[in-house]
Amino acid sequence: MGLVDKGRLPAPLTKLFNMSRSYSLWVYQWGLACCAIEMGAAFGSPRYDVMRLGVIPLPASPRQADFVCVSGTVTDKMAPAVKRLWEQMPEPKYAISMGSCANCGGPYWDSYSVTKGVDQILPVDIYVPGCPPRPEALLEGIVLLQQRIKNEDMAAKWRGDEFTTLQRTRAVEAGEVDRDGELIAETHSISEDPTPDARPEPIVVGGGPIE
Amino acid sequence: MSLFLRDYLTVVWFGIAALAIGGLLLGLAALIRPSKPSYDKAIAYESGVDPVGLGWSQSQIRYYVFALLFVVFDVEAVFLFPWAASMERYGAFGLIAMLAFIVLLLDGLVYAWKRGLLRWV
Amino acid sequence: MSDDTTTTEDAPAALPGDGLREGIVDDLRARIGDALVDSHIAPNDDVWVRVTTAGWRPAGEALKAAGFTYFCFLSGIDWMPSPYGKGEDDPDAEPVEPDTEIRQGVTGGETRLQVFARVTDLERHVGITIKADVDDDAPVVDSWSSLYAGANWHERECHEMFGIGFNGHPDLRNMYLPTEFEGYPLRKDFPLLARMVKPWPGIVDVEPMPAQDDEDAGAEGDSS
Amino acid sequence: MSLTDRQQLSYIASQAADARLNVELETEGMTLNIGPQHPATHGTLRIICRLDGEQVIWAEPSAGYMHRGYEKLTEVRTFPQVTTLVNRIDWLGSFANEVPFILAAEKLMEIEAPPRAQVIRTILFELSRIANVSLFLGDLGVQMGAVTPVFLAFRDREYVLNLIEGATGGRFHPNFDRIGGLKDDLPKGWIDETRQVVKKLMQFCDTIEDLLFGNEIFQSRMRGIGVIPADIAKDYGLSGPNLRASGVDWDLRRDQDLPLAWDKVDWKVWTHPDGDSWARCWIRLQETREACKIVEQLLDQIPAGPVMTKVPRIIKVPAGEAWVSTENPLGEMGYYVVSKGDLGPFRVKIRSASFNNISIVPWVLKGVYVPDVITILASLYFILGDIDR
Amino acid sequence: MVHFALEIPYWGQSLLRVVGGLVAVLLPAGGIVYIFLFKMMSFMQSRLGPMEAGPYGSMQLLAEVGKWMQKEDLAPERADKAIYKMAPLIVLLSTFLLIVVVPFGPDAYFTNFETGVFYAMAVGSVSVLGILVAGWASANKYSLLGGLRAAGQLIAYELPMVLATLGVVIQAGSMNLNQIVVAQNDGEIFGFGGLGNPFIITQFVGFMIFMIAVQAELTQVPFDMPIAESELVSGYMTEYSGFRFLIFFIAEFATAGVFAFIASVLFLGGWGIPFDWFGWDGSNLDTVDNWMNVVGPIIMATKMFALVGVIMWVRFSYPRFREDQLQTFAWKFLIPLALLNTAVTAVLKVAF
Repeated sequence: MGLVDKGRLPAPLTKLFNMSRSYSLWVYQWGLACCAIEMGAAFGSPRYDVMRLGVIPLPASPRQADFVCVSGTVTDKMAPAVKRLWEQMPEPKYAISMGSCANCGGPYWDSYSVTKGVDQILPVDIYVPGCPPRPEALLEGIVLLQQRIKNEDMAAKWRGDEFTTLQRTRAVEAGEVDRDGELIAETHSISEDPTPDARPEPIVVGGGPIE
Repeated sequence: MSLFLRDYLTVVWFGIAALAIGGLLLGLAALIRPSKPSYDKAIAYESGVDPVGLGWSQSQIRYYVFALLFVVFDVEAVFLFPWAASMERYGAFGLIAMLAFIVLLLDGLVYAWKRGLLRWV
Repeated sequence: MSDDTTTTEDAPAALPGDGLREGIVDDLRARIGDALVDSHIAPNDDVWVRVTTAGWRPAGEALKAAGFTYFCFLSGIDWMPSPYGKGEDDPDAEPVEPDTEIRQGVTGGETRLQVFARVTDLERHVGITIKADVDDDAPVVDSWSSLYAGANWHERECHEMFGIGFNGHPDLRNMYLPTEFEGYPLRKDFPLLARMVKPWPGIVDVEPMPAQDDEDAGAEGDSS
Repeated sequence: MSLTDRQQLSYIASQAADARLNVELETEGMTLNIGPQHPATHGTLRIICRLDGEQVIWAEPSAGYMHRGYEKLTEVRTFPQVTTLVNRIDWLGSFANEVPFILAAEKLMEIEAPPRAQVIRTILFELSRIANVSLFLGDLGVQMGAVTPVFLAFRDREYVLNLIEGATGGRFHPNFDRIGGLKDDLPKGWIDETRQVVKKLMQFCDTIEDLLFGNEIFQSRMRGIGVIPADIAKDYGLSGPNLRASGVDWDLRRDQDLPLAWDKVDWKVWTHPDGDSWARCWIRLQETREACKIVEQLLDQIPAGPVMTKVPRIIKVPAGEAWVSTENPLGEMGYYVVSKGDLGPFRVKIRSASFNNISIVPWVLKGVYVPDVITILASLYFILGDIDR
Repeated sequence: MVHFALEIPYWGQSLLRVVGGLVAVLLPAGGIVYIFLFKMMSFMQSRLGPMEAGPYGSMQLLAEVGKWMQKEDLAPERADKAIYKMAPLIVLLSTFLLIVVVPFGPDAYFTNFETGVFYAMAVGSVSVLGILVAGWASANKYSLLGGLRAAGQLIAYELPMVLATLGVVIQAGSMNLNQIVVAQNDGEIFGFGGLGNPFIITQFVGFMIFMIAVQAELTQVPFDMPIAESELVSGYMTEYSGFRFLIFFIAEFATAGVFAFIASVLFLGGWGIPFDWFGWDGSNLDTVDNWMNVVGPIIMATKMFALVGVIMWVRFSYPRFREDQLQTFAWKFLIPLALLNTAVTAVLKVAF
């Protein structure tokens, strides 16, 4: 069905849903490197206490998470796992890229094993620069994310998304292609929505360039 | 309908109510939520890597012994309840009989204990 | 809570003098004979020995027998100067002729690749660094993994980073990098592609240096 | 290696005992991935277990998900730049990472930091130890389902981070050490503040000992689990509290001569004869207290004078090789620095503690239950950057 | 005394009861999540908890429901889809079936089974069935292990729970929960009836065993191995997302509330206040004033929140057991103790 993503809800209800999404952000407990400790300080330290904002750091499984904070260096070996875990989160989902390493490679910009920026593998909503950013910076990132969610147009969120994986899955269910993606019968038409990418520009905490 | 049966009918109503409220909320959610299926979403979560084998790989669950013990004890505990509810009527005779029963139960437990069946492996 | 623990109150044994380190080298020489090629002692500080490729494992066995039971690390080194430079030179400057001469470090050597390891004697408070040449064409030495269990992972790492093989190692899979990774990153001729594309500005400082007063350095601030 | 098989033997014995019951149940095992993303691996370690029921029959860590190529990168950085990098190896005790590298460089240059710098280095070193281990003590609870200790740990660790930030300007990765001394002197009032914080941290240790170590469930989960005998520990090159928990009395702060200030104060090296998970955690708790004591005593003995010796503006380290290791929060952290007289090192071999500490995992996990995998890993205490570098 | 309930037709009564049941399940669940999970846990950890959504975060629960409504509902490809989707409903069902027997006042009850205790014990374990099914159907190894652990836990803790209630039944001489309430409030301890005879005093051992078993039945720390966040990610819930997860989540706390209701009926005197104070006669419920039907639920809610507070307090403080330690604890300590408790109670009952 998906009344939300089709944009067929009355405006006050959409507003209400946006509000509830912004105040109930379950964050995936997923740390990668140094920044994970600062993220942990933001989540776990009574001084920062991210739960105040309605960010609940309970889920350990991606299936229950609303947003993920990619905190730390993404290596080439880890990248497929990062991508898969991101994919395994249910929609609607958001990503915060925390720290220089996740933004652009950081001090390891010239390393042979580091992915230069997590935005190569998943769409990032908020960049938090720093090495590592202070917990306050992450909190600001979360607040900015909440503001964005409050004014979000859900109908536009997925417009222009890549439809191939989605349709391939449906085609598998319909028995038109086999598991490896080989077409069994030419019955499926791609691209049912020609509108261009409507994904909003990412925000950088504090403005300026992302590193 | 007798009051007795009506009580049990209430249980049925409650069961239906539980399923109805759950189904209603789920249906509402189904109406609202987006659906963006993809391959990776359909793969079982295994810490971000490809799952090894099926989710139902065979493994030894060793507490079937506990299950057997449990069935024995639970059935015997059922016998204790009617006696407990009407203890005063049976008095000392019932007490001694039931104490013997409890001792037998305990004896069974001690036997299982001694045989090492109570060790979780 | 404290009854099930022990502590050592007595101070450590007097720190070893040079006689000890010379004795260690002599002892090792007595045990493995000609396999010990060279040795170097930094007085009161450290000791290096170099053994032949064939003497690598016997040397390890001898050291373990001599009391060096604590395994510290094992790794390799590529003595060839990097053909790519450091990428940190002034981009405007004249390119200097790359240095291609292979010069080994302490205790010398004959080959480009060397393995080296460090083991420690916890009783005598002394550690020793042991090096061995590795043939450039067939970089293989005997494995220490059955001798020091900890060497297992270090040898895997060394194999992955330098392409040095270890005879008798149970499992030389890649440790860090994906299996399909090509090349040996720590060899000097492995290029860092990001640097090729965009050279590091290097030590050329874009900020003007503030005037420095060496005399006052550290005198200010809070002092107890 | 006769003791290597001790656990295996006990496992076989228990198998034989169950064989009487389970003759007819011949089943294949289950392969379970713990990691790379898993709450128990604090980061991206992956442990592949083969399970029989809930018992691990074979386990193999698969590292490298956080391999960032430090050793290669140091070859293309100058000496001062390397400090920035190596800060991030053990990201919880970052100041402690700088010290051995700087000491190695100083050794090659044959200079020594002034006494004031030495003492301040030692103080900051121990503060990073406290910052590191206090988080470990909190995390220990989380690994076993007790959620509250980690919040206390984060709360009290914040004081230490504030101190480090006050002195160095960096909360996490101070990059404060310079070859020949320190970047700056201590700020005004820092010493008094440190005294108070150290008292708070001593209280925190008491709280944790009460709350966690005194808990019967905690003890039953920890005692007798994951026993590592002393000779195995030495063989695998375990270091730090993991080694001392096996009864080996070896602490690089005491047992080697470095230009740092540990010999000026009175403190104890704790060992524990058991070698189990409990011993490892208990040693760490005691070491946090010792670190507090060291800081407290050193605060009274900071000599006057400069914090920097005279070094050239552009540092060229003379050719040579040097090995310096220190007793870091996680264990023995050492740098084997080879210089050829250039601006940067020719080769740096980083001997990090967790790499060796984790290499024992396949041995120690044989025959334990799945929940014990988590406690043993927690008690071995590793940091991914320290394993993978 | 007027049986006003009898004056409305049967369907109306049933509707009223169902609505009452919904309130009795969902209101405590929401209260427990907000008061204990969000606020008490945060205060115990010197934090504040949710503050932004509404004053003091009081709208947080609404936000949660609204959010989970919009979450995508995922099922792994290999999962046994039908059972997978049914599992949360089974857990919810067990909660509703359990609330049926709880009496909230002399006439404010849903049903009045003669074998109320029996029924509660039987239905209480249905939720574990749902958990087992969820773990099995997810086709995920963490879930499978979690589900199996849940089953093992059910086996270990069902017995102590059943045996702990035996003492209460012996003392009250009835399995009817309302009769048990009356027996407590009408009773006297050595001739002193000013406090009634709440069984928590005479059956303290039974109460402790019961609460421990409840803790295990609810899979709360220290018995939360089926979820075991640091071992099995989220255990049987690992694959659940969207509203199905929320149903699990709600059911977990709702069941905590219902079990606390039952515990307060069995051991704390339930809806009653000592009958001596108002001169009510325990043998005839009609003498109890009608306003107890309103005050009773409030008393029950107070006792329930107190007991849930204890459950949650333990949950936020303790580390978790290992599976074999749990079995050992149950079989080698709790069950013999419960049997002994039964025997001693019976002997004393006959002797006095």
